[in-house]
Amino acid sequence: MALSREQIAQRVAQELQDGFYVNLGIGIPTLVANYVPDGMEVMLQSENGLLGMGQFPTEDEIDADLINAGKQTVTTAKGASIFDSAESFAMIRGGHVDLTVLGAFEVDVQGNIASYMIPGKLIKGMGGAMDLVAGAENIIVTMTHASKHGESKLLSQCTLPLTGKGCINKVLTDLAFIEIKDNRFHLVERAPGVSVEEIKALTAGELVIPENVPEMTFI
Amino acid sequence: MALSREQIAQRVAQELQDGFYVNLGIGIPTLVANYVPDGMEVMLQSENGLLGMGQFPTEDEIDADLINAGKQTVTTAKGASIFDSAESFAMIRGGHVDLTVLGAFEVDVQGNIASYMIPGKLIKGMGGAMDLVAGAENIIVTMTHASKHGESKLLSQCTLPLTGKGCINKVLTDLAFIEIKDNRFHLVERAPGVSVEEIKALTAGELVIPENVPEMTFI
Amino acid sequence: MAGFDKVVSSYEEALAGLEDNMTVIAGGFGLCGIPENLIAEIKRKGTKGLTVVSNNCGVDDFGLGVLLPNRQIKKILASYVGENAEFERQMMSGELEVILTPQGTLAEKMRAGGAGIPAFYTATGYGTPVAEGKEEREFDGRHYILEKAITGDFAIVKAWKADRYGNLVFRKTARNFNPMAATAGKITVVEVEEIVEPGELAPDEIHTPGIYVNRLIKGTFEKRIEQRTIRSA
Amino acid sequence: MAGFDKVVSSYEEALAGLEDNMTVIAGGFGLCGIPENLIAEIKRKGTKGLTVVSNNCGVDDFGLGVLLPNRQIKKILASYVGENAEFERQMMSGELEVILTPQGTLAEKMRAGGAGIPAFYTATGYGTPVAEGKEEREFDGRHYILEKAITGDFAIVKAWKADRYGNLVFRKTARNFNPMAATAGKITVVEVEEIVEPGELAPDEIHTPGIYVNRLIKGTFEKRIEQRTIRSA
Repeated sequence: MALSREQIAQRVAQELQDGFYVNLGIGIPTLVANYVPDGMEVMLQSENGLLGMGQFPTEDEIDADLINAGKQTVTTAKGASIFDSAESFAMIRGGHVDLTVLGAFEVDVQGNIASYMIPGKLIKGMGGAMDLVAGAENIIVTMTHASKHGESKLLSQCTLPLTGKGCINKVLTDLAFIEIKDNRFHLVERAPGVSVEEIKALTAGELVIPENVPEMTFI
Repeated sequence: MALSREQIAQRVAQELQDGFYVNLGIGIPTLVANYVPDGMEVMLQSENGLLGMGQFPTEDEIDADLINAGKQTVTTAKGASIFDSAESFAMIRGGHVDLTVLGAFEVDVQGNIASYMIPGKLIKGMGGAMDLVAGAENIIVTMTHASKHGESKLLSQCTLPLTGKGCINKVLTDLAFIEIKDNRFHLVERAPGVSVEEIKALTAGELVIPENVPEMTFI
Repeated sequence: MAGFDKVVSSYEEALAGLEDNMTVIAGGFGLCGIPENLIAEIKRKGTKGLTVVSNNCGVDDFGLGVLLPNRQIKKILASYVGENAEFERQMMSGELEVILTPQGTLAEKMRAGGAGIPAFYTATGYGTPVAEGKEEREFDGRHYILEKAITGDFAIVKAWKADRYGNLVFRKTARNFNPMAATAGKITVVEVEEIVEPGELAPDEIHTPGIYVNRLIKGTFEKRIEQRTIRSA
Repeated sequence: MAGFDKVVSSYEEALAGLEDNMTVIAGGFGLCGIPENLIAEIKRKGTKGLTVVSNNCGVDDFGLGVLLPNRQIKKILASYVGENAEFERQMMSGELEVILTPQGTLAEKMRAGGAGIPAFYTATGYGTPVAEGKEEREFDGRHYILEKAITGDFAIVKAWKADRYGNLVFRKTARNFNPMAATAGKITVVEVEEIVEPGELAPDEIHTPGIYVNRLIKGTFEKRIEQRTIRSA
């Protein structure tokens, strides 16, 4: 069965390592924070200028001067630091963030990503996404494998305006964990109960299928 | 008579304006701080990261962590701020300092300045001088008009390696106050008791002499 | 006003000299740390044809959004917009020119403008619509594009505390774009919650040195929250 | 060491992995704010062929100058050097390659290295020996040269206080090049006067976020003064 949003987040969380500085995009990526394995510490970077984002505030703690990149009120975690936007993106662009997780509309076999604009329909802007994909060496894209109409989002070539070129190598969808290299998708894991054939049918770009494709495991 | 070092500094101080942020180089420029007119406030920028440099410390106040760009122990003035070297030169390069005063070996009619290196003899480096001359719009160069051997330091073309190109328009020597424009020196004032002929004789680059060349006045 | 005292007594005085068709750089992220009273004064003043540089454009009735109904903004450079209907309408109809700029590039363009760096290379936006018309170049086998600095006729900034000399301290994530905006204005105007005497702010703790600040005014702030998100206590 | 605790217990551990022919970026201005014990450890270790990036090169018997007698430095990028005789001798004889770099350009090259900016334009050095071999370019009628970013295999940094997570606070003008150096090292090693627990430093007052810091050690410091200048009380 296809993974739920929570399960996608849970599987992404397995890629975390102790001591990682992580930037989580809006949507499913945000949920990853809920699944940090016990005994592991990660620190969340919010690109509006906060390293060490804490949980949401209580009614009493709420502070208009303390928000995250999604403009939600937040708190600071122990050992947090606050800085200006130039410093925040120096950190991101300079490759200091260990892992970036963000959503996308499309990815393709060249590692291109389209995530910020649907011409004539959604033109709100890229925010920090272009900086994040250009700066990070370790990015995981989370998205549904196909649209509601069954159209694959893993393409030979992105059709929407790009957010970044050749920068994505890991994609976690509701059906599969896929790596991108040598201009091809590589099937690494499948969602429990989802067959290789289903994944293949919904992957438009060239997909390399190894002999053994293990199911994802959740604790 | 030729101006003393103190008199040069005193004359430069007449160019100060209330509320000026000023960077003073090592040597004569440093002395300018002693002649800020009464009732006028200026703030000294030291390029190692201090805006609002105060006087030298007393024995008790001395602090190894608080020095100026000449590596001398200093104090902070009221309203001082401290920042890193990138910020300090952002300030300088970005043209935020109102007046820069620095010494030189040579200047020429094109506004070029040579102040940091005598090949084979003095190769200590430019420190912040190249940034200062490139960033400031208002620079006063202080120097003796000629060498001890009577060789002019105001040339048609600098002979030493340049610190900056086309960036100087005011020079205050022990003999004269000179402006540089249209590829010529322009005599603006002369030191008390110094004749226009003496100045002319010691100025190698083309010198424009107006009909009336007033003597400098000191209070 | 003498010496380094930057304090002015009215918002009118704070924005004196702001004229039609000028460029205004504004601090703030979403509605957090925006110079809300300075923006309101621009609305009151009715200045038109402005080019605005700001990460966002407020909401319908708050922040830079209030400048939209009277078409005071001609052009905006921002990373994320369209939190309000009027903005979208003006953008779609072409009345408002929108130059979408990646957030980090926008911050760096402001910093470069203040720091005398005319242009810099960045990998951000390479191979995307942002790269159109820009120089592309390889350094050590990676692709970059050339981005140019931004400066403004005015910069409008919100800080927390200042001393009379214009030394600024920001509070929490209300810092965001404000320090860079402060460096990039020919005339930088700052509104704050509290003004103290020079010497009261520790030199090591000042975020923006007063050299960047031309005018300073004390305001009162609504500080509207865009996404009020709480957990149960 | 688990999670974000960056504290190491010996200088040997602090510089583990530093090998011959690596590039080391060092904070400090003159003898102020230099990582004096980390430098001493490099001397003890005997690492050779180093490329050093630092505003100055210490004096004969203190700071980076102590690495000269055993010819541990092969090449140095600095803005102002030659405060010691051995330096001058090695430079004149060609044993030591010296790349004189304007102070502001040096600071910006370090910042760019840490910030993922591969290169930037600056007016500093245009038309001077510094411009030799570099691209020249006009923007809005002014001349600039292209300067490239610097990164190091190691960065050695001196801060005042840190928490165990590597968040740093600098003291007075001992800040200087240290914050930029901290961003530009593949491995950034910081020595401090005091280490506190995470949460003890106010988030708004941290000068360098811990994300840039890999190793942290508490040291004791001589803090030698280069120009002891006093006024009578």
